[in-house]
Amino acid sequence: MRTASGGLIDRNVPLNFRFDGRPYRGFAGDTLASALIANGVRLVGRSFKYHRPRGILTAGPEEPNALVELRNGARREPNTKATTVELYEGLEAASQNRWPSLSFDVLALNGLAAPFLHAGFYYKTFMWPASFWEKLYEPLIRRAAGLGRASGEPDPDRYEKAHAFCDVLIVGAGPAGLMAALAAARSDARVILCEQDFVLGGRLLAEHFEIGGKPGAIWARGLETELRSFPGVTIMPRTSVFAAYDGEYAALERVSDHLAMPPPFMPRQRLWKIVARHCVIATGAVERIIAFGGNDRPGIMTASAIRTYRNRFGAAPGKQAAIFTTTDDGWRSIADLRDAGVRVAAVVDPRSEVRKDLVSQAQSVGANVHFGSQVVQAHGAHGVKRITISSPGGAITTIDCDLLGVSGGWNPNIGLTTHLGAKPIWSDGISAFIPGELSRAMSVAGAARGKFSLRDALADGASVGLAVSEATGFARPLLDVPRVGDEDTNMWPFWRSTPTGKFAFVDLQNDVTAEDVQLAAQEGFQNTEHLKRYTTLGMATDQGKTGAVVAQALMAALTGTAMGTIGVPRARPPETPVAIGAFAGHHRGKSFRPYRLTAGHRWAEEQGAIFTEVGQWLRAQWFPRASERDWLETVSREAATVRSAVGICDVSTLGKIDIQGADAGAFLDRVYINVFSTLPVGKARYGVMLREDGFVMDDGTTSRLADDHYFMTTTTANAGRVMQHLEFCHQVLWPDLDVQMISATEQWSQYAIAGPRSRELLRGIVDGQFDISNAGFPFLAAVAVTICGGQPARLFRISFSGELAYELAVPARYGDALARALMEAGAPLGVAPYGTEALSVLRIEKGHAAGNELNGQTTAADLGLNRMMSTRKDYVGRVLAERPALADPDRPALTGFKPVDRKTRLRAGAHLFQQRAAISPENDSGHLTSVAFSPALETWIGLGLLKRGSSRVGEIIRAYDPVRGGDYLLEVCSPVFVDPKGERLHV
Amino acid sequence: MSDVRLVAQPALAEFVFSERFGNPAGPAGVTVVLRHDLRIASVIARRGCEAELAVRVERTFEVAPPPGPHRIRKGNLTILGIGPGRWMFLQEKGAPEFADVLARDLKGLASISDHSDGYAVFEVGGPLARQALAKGVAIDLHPKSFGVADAAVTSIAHIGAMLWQTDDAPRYAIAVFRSSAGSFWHGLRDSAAEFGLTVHPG
Amino acid sequence: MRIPCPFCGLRDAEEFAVLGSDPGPRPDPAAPNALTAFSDYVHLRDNPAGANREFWYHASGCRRWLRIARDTRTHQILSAELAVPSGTS
Amino acid sequence: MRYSFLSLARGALQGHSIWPRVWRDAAPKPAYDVVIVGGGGHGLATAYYLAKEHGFSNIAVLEKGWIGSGNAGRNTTIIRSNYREPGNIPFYELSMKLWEGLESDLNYNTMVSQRGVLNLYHSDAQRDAYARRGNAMRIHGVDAELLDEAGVRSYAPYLDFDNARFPIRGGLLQRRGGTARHDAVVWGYARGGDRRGVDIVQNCEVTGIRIVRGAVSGVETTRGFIGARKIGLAVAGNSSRVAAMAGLRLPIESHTLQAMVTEGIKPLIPGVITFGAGHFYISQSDKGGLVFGGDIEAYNSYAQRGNLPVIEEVCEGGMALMPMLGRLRVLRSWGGVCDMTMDGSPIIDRTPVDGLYFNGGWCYGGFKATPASGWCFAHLMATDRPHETAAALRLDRFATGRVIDENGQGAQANLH
Ligand SMILES: Cc1cc2nc3c(=O)[nH]c(=O)nc-3n(C[C@H](O)[C@H](O)[C@H](O)COP(=O)(O)OP(=O)(O)OC[C@H]3O[C@@H](n4cnc5c(N)ncnc54)[C@H](O)[C@@H]3O)c2cc1C
Ligand SMILES: NC(=O)c1ccc[n+]([C@@H]2O[C@H](COP(=O)([O-])OP(=O)(O)OC[C@H]3O[C@@H](n4cnc5c(N)ncnc54)[C@H](O)[C@@H]3O)[C@@H](O)[C@H]2O)c1
Ligand SMILES: Cc1cc2nc3c(=O)[nH]c(=O)nc-3n(C[C@H](O)[C@H](O)[C@H](O)COP(=O)(O)O)c2cc1C
Ligand SMILES: [Zn+2]
Repeated sequence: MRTASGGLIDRNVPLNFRFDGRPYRGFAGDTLASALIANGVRLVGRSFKYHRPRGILTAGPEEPNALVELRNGARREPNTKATTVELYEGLEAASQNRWPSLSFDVLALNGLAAPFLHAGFYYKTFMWPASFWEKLYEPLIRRAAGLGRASGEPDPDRYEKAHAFCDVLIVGAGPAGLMAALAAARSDARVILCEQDFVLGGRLLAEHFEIGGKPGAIWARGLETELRSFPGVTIMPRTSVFAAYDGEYAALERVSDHLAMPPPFMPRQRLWKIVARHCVIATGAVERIIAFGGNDRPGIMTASAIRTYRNRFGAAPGKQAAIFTTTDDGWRSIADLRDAGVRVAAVVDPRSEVRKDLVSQAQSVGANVHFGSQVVQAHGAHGVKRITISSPGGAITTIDCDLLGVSGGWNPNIGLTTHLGAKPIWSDGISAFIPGELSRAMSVAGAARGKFSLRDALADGASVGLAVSEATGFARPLLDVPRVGDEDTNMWPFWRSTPTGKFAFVDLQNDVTAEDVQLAAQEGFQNTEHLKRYTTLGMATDQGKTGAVVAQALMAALTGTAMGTIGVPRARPPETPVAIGAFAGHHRGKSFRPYRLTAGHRWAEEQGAIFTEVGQWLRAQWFPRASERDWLETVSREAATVRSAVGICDVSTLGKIDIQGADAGAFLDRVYINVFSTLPVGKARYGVMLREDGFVMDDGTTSRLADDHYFMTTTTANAGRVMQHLEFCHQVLWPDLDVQMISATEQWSQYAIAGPRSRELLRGIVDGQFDISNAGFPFLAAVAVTICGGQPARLFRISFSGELAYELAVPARYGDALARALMEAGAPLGVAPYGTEALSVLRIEKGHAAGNELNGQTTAADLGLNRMMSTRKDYVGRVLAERPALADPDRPALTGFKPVDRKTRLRAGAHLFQQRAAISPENDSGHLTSVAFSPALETWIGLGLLKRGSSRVGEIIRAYDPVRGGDYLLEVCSPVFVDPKGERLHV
Repeated sequence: MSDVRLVAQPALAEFVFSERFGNPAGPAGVTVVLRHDLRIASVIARRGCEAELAVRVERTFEVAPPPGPHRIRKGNLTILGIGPGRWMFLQEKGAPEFADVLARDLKGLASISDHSDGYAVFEVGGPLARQALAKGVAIDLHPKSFGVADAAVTSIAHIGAMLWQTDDAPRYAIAVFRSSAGSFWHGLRDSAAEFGLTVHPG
Repeated sequence: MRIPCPFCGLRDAEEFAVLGSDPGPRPDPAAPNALTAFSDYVHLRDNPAGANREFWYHASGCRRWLRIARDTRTHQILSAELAVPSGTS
Repeated sequence: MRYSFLSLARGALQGHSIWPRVWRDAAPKPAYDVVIVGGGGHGLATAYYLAKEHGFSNIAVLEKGWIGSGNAGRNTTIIRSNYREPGNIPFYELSMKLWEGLESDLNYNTMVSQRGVLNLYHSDAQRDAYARRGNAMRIHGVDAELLDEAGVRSYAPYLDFDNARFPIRGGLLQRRGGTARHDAVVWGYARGGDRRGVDIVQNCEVTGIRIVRGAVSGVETTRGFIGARKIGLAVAGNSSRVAAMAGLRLPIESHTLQAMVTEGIKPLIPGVITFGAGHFYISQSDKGGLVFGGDIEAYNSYAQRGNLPVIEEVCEGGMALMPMLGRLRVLRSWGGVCDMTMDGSPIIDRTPVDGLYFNGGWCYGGFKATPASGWCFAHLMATDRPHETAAALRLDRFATGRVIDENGQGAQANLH
């Protein structure tokens, strides 16, 4: 119920929302959980295994129970913790993991079958018959398991990533974090303060503490104002720091989650990568539960959550309460409940006494005080109605209540301190794990390291803040720690009631009970990690923040070991769950990876090109014409045009590396298998490079532009890797050489002009003073020219197609214009643009190796290039190319193939067998690497790697392609199908 | 011989620019100018020639090449340190012969390559420029750690880039490979959308 | 991870390509045991749990190869230097 | 105690007091015939098969922490035999067959779920490479189907077909591939070995290997010296460190592989899907979490944790492929130390030291190999001859050049 007054909500701003279709009203400043409580809603969800009714346990991200499906349609967010959802107008949420409805859930029957469904039951059954697993058992389990439902639709919202840098990062804006921030800010450091909540203050918002005479929340607001006055301070509310990585922290800013929908131009969430010279973890602590029968019933809450709902949200979670506490601060709830008009029926404390004033306060509100007592069972199907307590001497009492506050002690929030590997240590003083040894760049302050009282938290925050300022090189500023009253932090470790009763949960969401822990111990799953993996303890969406340590304590008792000796639970990023979309940012859909476009891209588009992805590049694959039936017709036409007239192809994507220096030639000799130092100026040469392990790495044409200047081309796919390799060879292997290199891929726009009429075409482009006649500019010539009336360009007479051909390069700004000029000049000659597919047809007809053959597993000899391997020099890969398996004459070698039935279509990837050999692994003798329909031969042709291929020309072999139903005969032939003597190159 | 004259196309010519993107309210938080007037050449010292090269550059341009990841400007010349013994020389309103002239001037001491066509250069300013850039740039642009005397070669949302600050407004220049200009622009546009963005195609 | 590039300063590891462990000097290709020596050089690694000598390439930066010593248990960088000291390239 | 519906019912009635320890908490004896170092899936499977198939009875598995604490306890549970190289296929197919009978063999439900593994392709070249691979599988008697785009659309309609940077053109599907419950595999083998007398010794780290005149005599451990006639190393990510105790250098580097799991959700993704244009693969656990991962960290590491860029890259791949994942939350991420070889394929072989056998180099893919690895390693240790399906997984293949490089990346461990 909503209390008449109080809280930090804005009662002037009512907000309407729906839960399971029913309308409710809350206020600005509410969370979904507080608004539900204010509306008297207790049943919120169903548990994972037994589908038990569940309510709201906590008021923060540690919540195990109150999971809902938030929003609708494509924006549906399953498993959303109602305790972290900021209420907004029109919010819609639904309960999950129940069918047909929240109050009547068929699978609640699982609860009856609980004796069968103990931890790990599935490992012991469902084994027979084997095929029933996938068909029957597993689908049943999968449907019953899981929690909420994904939308199944593309996420319509945008996500962003951003980088931030600071001297001091402070995580958590409770009293400790605020003081640390103030210290750092006053020392002039650049500070970032991240707070996951939408209001700063931490527990100050939830308690009725006073600081320096002001209510804690007001003090926090004042401090926030002061912090904002420093230009070097950035305050980030709604931002969870969720991971510590090497050298950076990751944080999630929930930019628009408190709105029905992100505003225009705003992302839903933003992933921050924060580089901080120092980090202060001031993340507070989480109150934990106690194991007793029925401790999961709606209406059972942590005592601190009750205070939060009362003090921060003006919401009373019940009418008649009982408190089960083993801490002094649990007693403090009494006053808050009284203020909220909730009757406190009883306080149950397993300790034998507490401070007098706590007792008298309890008595003053009429509560019965039960020392040395324990709650052993909570009753009530859809919410607690009664509890049974056992008192010294075995007396059993029953108490009516619709609200039970539980305080089992506090767990410091140390997750972030462990991400980089620091092991937490057990503190007997506070009966909790505290941070272990940390890196020098991280400190912990306040409740996060067990400084639980407000006074301690403030003082600790201040002193850590000051120390950090100094450590990061700033002057120590003046700082007073505000005065506050003392606060009780006494507690007694108490983990479970005796008898523990049925359904005494240690993991509420995953339905792990004290009995399961017992069973795990009995079966040998005693190590903390075995316990976890066997029972699923701590693996739910709350990561066991309120209960796992209880189970570990039970296990320690069962095995007679001290806490922490049989394993310390390991927290892992993210500290609180983070949407996959946020990690991806804008890198999705078409923006998944950047794309690269050549300067001629728009021209190609205008020509109707169909593009294909080659690495990040988009390359024109072919240029269909309206009259053409399919791509094959188009590609055949393009290839035929090159063989009969002239075609132009954008080859700008090839890697280009400018290599200069006195030793450039010597350097190339060491990276290529063949010799380049003897290449005359003005000439180009085809080169092959190996990896040091002797396999082919890449190939390409390199030209000599001057004595000390070479220009290398690489394949498109390997451009980056080759550049890196060359730099390695130079900087690491041979730093003595005078050679400089830099990528020039982007500077040049380069077109192949290929076909018998290519010279004629060029004659219309290249300026008249340049002799490009066959004699004046022979095959493999490479020179600087001018074109179109003085435009500098580079002309290479090289050919991939086997025709008379050139490549012409211009500075990229002229790339578009050059394509158009070439087309214009070629129009009378029947020019056509051709794409990568025709390029591939032409090169297959010529038996040139390309990507499918340069697959990282082939040697130069496999590709028939062994004659290029110089024996007069050392080069990368030479030695290991001599390894026995690489030098084996039986290796598959590059071979040509034609179908025996000329109409058969070949497909790359088919394996090759002797004609009459059985299909078996031993007889597998190679595969087809590349195929094409050859317009020149009017049949499909292929290249492939066939064992001893070169000596088998004329043999009929079998191509076997079962994944596409192919099985046909091939004739082995030379890989050069067209113009085997290469005469056309020289015309 | 052809009577066709080749007409230059700036990088990004394929993108249609409107004046204003993103949030239409109020003055734009981010302004972008595309620079097409820059001539760019890499200068890599020949082996063992760094000192002599510095002298020659200073004699020729009245400014020494900065030894670290720095930027220096003199007249219409900007020099960016992009690696040990490696610089990018940029000339505003430069002539096509820039690289050739450099090569002549520095002959024997450095290897020069022309990159005037290899980059698209974005100048990003406006009151919220730094906030917008923080969404992609992984280096600290706070005045305490980056200023007009600095240069960086880095990667911005998977795209390689050279970055320098042109004035204390602050305005930044970002050079990305020409082929990636479109992707870079899309990222920049999205990053600046919440602040409002105006573009001058330069 | 942040890599202290001697030229560029502290940079995100994403800007780098890492080759793996430093295999030591390239063997003499003319030595009689060259085949074994090269095979070991290319394939065998100490792979220590602790300080490891590695090659990193500042691919999206100054394009220098760095020799880096790094603790493989903590990822702490112990030292970073250019493969070729400045001024000799 | 045999596990069955009946025993489960009996347990339910008797308050579970009937369930004994799944394996004994053995203290080490002074000496064994065989000592297996490493209580991961492979070590435990080896011990199990040595006992069951080769009649050894005096075996210990020494584990430095708790069994399954290594990669066996942290992998993404994918099992498949869709390899391309003849050195790999028979081995992984043996494993697949053993998976298919594992539960009845072990009397333990390891939840082998043959839900299908689909590898997507996005270009013609990739299609051809997958065709080559699928054909190689079929030639070895392994199931493989090459789907075209329409086939993928009907198999997995929730993928992004229409707005993709790298459009999906098809995929290679192995229907017999799938997943298995990783921890259960460890526990099942442990239980099976234990019942045949294998001593499983936890918290027993091997710190030295004692070699006398070129032959092993035992291991130094944190629980004292333990004699052994034969020693089998199955320490996965720690291979180099343990092998170094015998003076061996390996063609291995250790790299972290990270994986992630989302909060549990109702069934969404039925099979296993691998993106072909980025590093991302995914399946859904029976508990409901989407389990996914991608590439290894490029740098050497023993830290069992990784960094943010790989997580981002993986999620980028996920969003590119399945934009419906956007609002699902990563619940936990973790890392494991992978023993990456220089050709990306594993090693099961003798070593130059007499009595010392090596099993490792599993890279990020050795979970699927667990049964066959145990089977073949046991065979090798028992007979001193390689098992026929593992004959190519030799240590000297790098020197001879008979490398098994599925992707042609060459001798750089972090590229495989
Ligand atoms: C995140 C991730 C995802 C993966 N996903 C898949 C997948 O989907 N499919 C797949 O097939 N594979 C996958 N793998 C790989 C697979 O998990 C491993 O290859 C496989 O588990 C290795 O074999 P193992 O089980 O024996 O190793 P481990 O479980 O690592 O066993 C080695 C054991 O040796 C112990 N040990 C080490 N040193 C010593 C010593 N000195 N003394 C005593 N004991 C020692 C370790 O503690 C460890 O328990 C993945 C790996 C990771 C990290
Ligand atoms: N009496 C007791 O036994 C006891 C025990 C524990 C805490 N307390 C009270 O708790 C307070 C301790 O002060 P404190 O400042 O240490 O803790 P706090 O709980 O007041 O503040 C911690 C803040 O950190 C935020 N936070 C936590 N994890 C975060 C993350 N990953 N990213 C961003 N923000 C995160 C929380 O939302 C919270 O606002 C005192 O008021 C004290 O009275 C008392
Ligand atoms: C297949 C699989 C499913 C997992 N599912 C969950 C899960 O639902 N919840 C969870 O907290 N962790 C889950 N984990 C992660 C484990 O909690 C743990 O992080 C992992 O086994 C590595 O152990 P470590 O983090 O202790 O190093 C899963 C791990 C695997 C391999
Ligand atoms: Zn650098």
